Amino acid sequence: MIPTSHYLFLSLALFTIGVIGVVTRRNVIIILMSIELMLNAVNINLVAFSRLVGSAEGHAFAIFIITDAAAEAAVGLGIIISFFRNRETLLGDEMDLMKW
Amino acid sequence: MADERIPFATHAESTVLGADEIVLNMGPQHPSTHGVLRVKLRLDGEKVIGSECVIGYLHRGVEKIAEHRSYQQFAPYVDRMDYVAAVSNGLGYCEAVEKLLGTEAPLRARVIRVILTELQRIASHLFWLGTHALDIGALTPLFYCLREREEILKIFEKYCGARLTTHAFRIGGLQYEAYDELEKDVERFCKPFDKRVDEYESLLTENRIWVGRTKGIGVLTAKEAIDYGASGPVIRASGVKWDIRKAMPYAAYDLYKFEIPTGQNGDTYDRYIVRLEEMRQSRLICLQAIENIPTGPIMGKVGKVLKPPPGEVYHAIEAPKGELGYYIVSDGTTQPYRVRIRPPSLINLEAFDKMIRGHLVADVVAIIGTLDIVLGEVDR
Amino acid sequence: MLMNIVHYLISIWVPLVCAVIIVAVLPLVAGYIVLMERKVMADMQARLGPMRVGPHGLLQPIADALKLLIKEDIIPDEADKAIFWVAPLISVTAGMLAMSALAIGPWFQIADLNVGLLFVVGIGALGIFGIVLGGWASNSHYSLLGALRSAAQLVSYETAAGMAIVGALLLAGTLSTREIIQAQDDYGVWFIFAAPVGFFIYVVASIAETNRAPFDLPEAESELVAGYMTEYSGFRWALYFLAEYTNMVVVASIATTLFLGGWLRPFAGMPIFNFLDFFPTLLMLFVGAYCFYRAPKQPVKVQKMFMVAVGLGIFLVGAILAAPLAPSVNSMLPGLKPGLHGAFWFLLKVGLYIYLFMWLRFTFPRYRFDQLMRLGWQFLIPLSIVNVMGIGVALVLHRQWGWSHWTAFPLTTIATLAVAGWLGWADDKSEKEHPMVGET
Amino acid sequence: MMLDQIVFYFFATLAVISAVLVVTRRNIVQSAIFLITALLATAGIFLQLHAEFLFIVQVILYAGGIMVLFVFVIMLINLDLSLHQVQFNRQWWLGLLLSLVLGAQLTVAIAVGRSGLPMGEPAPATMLEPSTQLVGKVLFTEYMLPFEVASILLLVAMIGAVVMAKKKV
Repeated sequence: MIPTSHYLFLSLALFTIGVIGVVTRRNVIIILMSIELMLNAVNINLVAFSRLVGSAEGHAFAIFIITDAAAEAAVGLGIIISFFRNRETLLGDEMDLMKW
Repeated sequence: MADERIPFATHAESTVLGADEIVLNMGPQHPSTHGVLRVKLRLDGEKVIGSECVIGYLHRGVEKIAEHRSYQQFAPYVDRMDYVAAVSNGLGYCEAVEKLLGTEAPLRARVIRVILTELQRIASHLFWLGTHALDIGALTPLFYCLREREEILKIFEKYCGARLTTHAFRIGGLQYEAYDELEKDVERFCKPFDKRVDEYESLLTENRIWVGRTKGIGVLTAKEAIDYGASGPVIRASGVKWDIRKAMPYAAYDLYKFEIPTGQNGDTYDRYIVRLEEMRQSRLICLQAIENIPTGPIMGKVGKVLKPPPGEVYHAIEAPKGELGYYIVSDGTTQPYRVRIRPPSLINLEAFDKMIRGHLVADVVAIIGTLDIVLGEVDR
Repeated sequence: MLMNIVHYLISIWVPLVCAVIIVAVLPLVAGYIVLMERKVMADMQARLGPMRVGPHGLLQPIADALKLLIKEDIIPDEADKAIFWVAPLISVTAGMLAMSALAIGPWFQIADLNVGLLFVVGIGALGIFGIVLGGWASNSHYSLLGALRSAAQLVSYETAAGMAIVGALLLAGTLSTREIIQAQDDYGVWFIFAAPVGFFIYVVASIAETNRAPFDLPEAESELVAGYMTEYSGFRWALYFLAEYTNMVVVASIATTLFLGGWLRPFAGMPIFNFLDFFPTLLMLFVGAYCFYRAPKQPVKVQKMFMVAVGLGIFLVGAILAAPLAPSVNSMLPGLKPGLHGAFWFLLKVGLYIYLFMWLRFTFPRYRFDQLMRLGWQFLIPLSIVNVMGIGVALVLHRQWGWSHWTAFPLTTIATLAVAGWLGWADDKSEKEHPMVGET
Repeated sequence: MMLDQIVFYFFATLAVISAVLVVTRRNIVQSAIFLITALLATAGIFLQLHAEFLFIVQVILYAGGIMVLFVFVIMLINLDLSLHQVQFNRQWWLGLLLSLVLGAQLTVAIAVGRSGLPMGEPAPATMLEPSTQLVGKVLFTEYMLPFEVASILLLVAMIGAVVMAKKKV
C-alpha cells in the first residue's frame, strides 16, 4: 500500500521543479512547459485525494485543469508565435516593451 | 522607436515561420520536375510569390554540333531533343532542309510521315497524361497510358527498328518502305483507341479531386499566351485557334479533315481536356490517312551529297508540344552555317512564372506537368 | 477438469500469448499487407506485380525485410542523432500498443479496458510524435515540412474521426471493445446501418490519419520527395513503414469493432443464415484449391513444392475452422467456435477495409493541402457534429418516445445527409468566393 | 501488492527525472520530449490510481493534443538561434533559492500534516471501478455549470489563439 503522502511528495517535487523552471529559464516556451508541469503536479494531488476519499470529484477537477491547460497552451503559443514574428526572439527577459 | 524593428531573417534556411519570405529550391534532383529542371521559388508561407527556372543542366550543344555535321549526319541528333516525340523532331528537320533545297518529298512519303507523326503525337500526349496524373497523385492512369503507348512504339519498331529515337525520316522522303501490315497495325490501334481515351476520362475528368487540383490553376489568358509566344496545346487551351497544321499546312495535312480543339479558361484543366481531344483528332487523322496511302516512290530526287544553295529558311511544324521551328542558314557547303531550333517546351516554360504566381507550392508540379516540357528539348 | 485448465489458461496466459503473437506476427502481417497492396495495385493497373521471389511473389515480404535489415543505416551528419534514432521506435511502439485493447475475436484480446476504444485511439495518436520528431531530427526541409503537414493533418482529422466514433459510442453506451461488439449483437444490426454517415466520416478521416492517398500529402512524392522519411534508410525506414501499416490495421480494427460488428458473423442473430458458418472453410478450400491449380504451372520444382505446401497449409486452416462445426467437438469445447470463427470474421473485415483503402489509393489523385484542410474543417467536422446530434435525436426518439428502430434511424440519417448536402454546397460556394489561390 | 508499488515508484521516478530534464535541457525539442515523458508517467500514475478515464484523457489531450501543439510551434520557430543563448536569466540563483524555500515549506507542511490525513486503507478500488461512468455522472450533474463554463473557456481560448497567431489583420 502506498501512503497518500507519497503522492503528495511526488506532486510537490514536480511542482517545485515547475516553479524553478518558470523563475529561472529565459525561453518562453520552456516557461510555458514548466507551467504545464505545475498543473500536472496539481492533478496528481487531486486524483490521489480522490482515491483516498473514494469519490470521482477529484477526477472532475482534474479534467477541468486539463481543459484549462489546453486553453492556456493554445493562447500562450499564439502569443509566442505573434511575438516571435515581431521580435525574432523567444527570450522572456527581452519582452520588456509594453507597447510597440 | 518604430525604426528599431529587428529585421526579418531573409535567408531560407534560418526559419520556417520567422521570415516573411523563404526561397525553396526544387530540383534539379526532384521527382516531379521532369528531368533536370531547377526551379527557385520565392514563397510566402506556402504561396508562391515569384519563381525562376534554372535551365541548362541537359545542355548538349545540339545547335553547335549541327555546324560540324553534314545535313544528313545531323538528322539523328534532333531525335535526342524531345525524346518523347522523336518522330516529330525528325519531320521538322527533314522538311526544313527540303525547303532549303527547294524540293519536296513525294506524296506517299508525306502521307506515311503524317501517319507516323500523328501516332507520335498520341504517344507523346499519352506519356504526358500518365506523368501529369502521377504528379497530381493518380497512380493508375500512368500504366494505362503506357500500355497504349507501347502499341505505338511497337509500330515504330516494326517500321524502322527503333522505338524511342527513331530517326524515321530522311531528307527527301523515307528510307524504309512501309511494311506490309502498317495499315492494319495502325487501324488495330486506332479503332478502339477512343474507348481508351474515354477510360482515362472516366478516371479523371469528373473526379472532384482532379477538378479541384486543375481548375483555375495556372491560368493563361489568350493575350498573355500570345504575348509569351506560347504554342501548341498551351495556347489552344487559352482559346486561340492556332495550329500550324491548319495555318500553314505541311506534309500532307491539307488532305485531311480534323478539328482544332480549344479551351476557354486557359487553366490546367482546359489544357488537359485539349490534349485529350487532340488525341482523338490524331486518331481520326490516322484513320483517314491509312484509308488511302498513295502509291509511288518514297524518296524524292536529292543527291547523295547535299549542298543547298546559300540562303536561309525557317520551317515550323506542330509538334505535340507546340511550334517546333528550325531556322537553318546555308552557306552553300555540305554543312549548315547555323542551325537555330525553336523548341516549344522552352518558349512555353517562359510562361511558368506568370502561371505559378499566387498559387501554392503543390501547384508547382501541376503547372510544370501541364506545360508538358521535356528537358532535352528545353536545354538542347 | 478440462474447463478449469482452460479457464486458468485464459485468465493468465492468453493476454501474454496474445501480446507475443501481436509483436511477433504484426511485422509479418504488415509485410504481407504490402504484398497484397502491390498485388492489388498491379491488378488494377493491368500488370502482374511481384512474381519473382517465391511463386506469385509470396516470399517477397521476407526478401524485402532481409534486404532492409542488412542495408546501411545512414544517419545524416547534421541530424539530431538521439532523436533521429528513437523516432521510428515511437511510431511503431504506439501502433503496437494500440493493438492491445482490440478484441480480435472473443478469445484474442490482451486487455479489456474500461476505456478500451479511447485507449486505442489515444495511444495510436501518439505515433505522431515519431513522425514529427523524425522529420525534425532529419534536419532537412522536406522532412520538416512533411512532418508538420502530418501533424496538422492528424490533429485536424482526429477531431472528425473522434466525433464519428462518439456517434457509434452513443449507440453502444460503453467504451469497452468487447461490450461494443456485444451491443451490436443485441441490437441485431451493425452500427454501420444505424449510423452510415458516421461510418463514412470515419473512413475518410481514418485514411487521412494514416496518411494514405488521396490524403498522403506528408509523403507526397511529387512535392516532398518522401516527406518525413526522406532521410531515413534501411531498417529505420522499414520501421516507419511498419508503423504506417500497423496504424492501418489499427484504424481498420476500430472501424470493424465500431461499425462492422467486430467478430460477429453477418446476420449473427438469425439462425436461417447459419449456413454462413461454412463460409470460412469454403473460402479456405477455394484458396487452397487455387494454389494446387497454380502449382503445376510454376517454372521450378522448388516453387511447385512451395505452392503445394501453401495449399496444404491453407487446407489445414480450413480444417481447423471446420472443426468446431462438428457437433462432438463443439460440445467438448464450446468456446472454440466463437473464438476461431470470430477471429476469422474480424480479420476478414479488417482485410476488406484495408482493401478499400488500397482501392481508393489507386483511383484518386492527391488533394492539395488547403483543399485537405478545407475538407476536414469545413465539411467533415461540422458533419460529424451534426451526425452525433442526429444519433442523439434518434436515440431519444427510440428510447424515450418508443419509436421503432426502422423509423428513427433512417429518418435521422436522411436529415444528416441533407445537412451533408447543404454543407457540400456551401463549401463549394465559399471556395468559389474565397479561393485560396489567385493573383498576387 | 508489490506490483502496485513497483509501478508507482517507477512512474514517480520517471516523472521527476523527466521534469528535471525539462527545465535543464538546452534544446527545446529535447525539453518537449521529456515533458511528454513526464506527462505519460503521470498518466501511468493515474492508471495506478484506478483513474482510467483520466489516464486516457491525459494521454489524448495532454500528450496527444497539447504537446503536439508545443512541438509544432517549436518546429515552426527557429532553433539554432536560441541554442547559443544563455539559458538562465540573471536572477536564476535567487529564483532557485526561493523555489527551494517554497518546496521546503511545502515539504514541511506535508510532513507535519500527513498525520492528519485519514490513515489506513483508502477507499476500496472497486468503488471507483467504472471510472468513466463515475466521472461522467459527476461532471454532468454536480459540476454541470463549471463544465459549460469550461467549454466556453475553450471556445474563447480558441478564438484568442487564432487571433493571436494570425498575421497582420
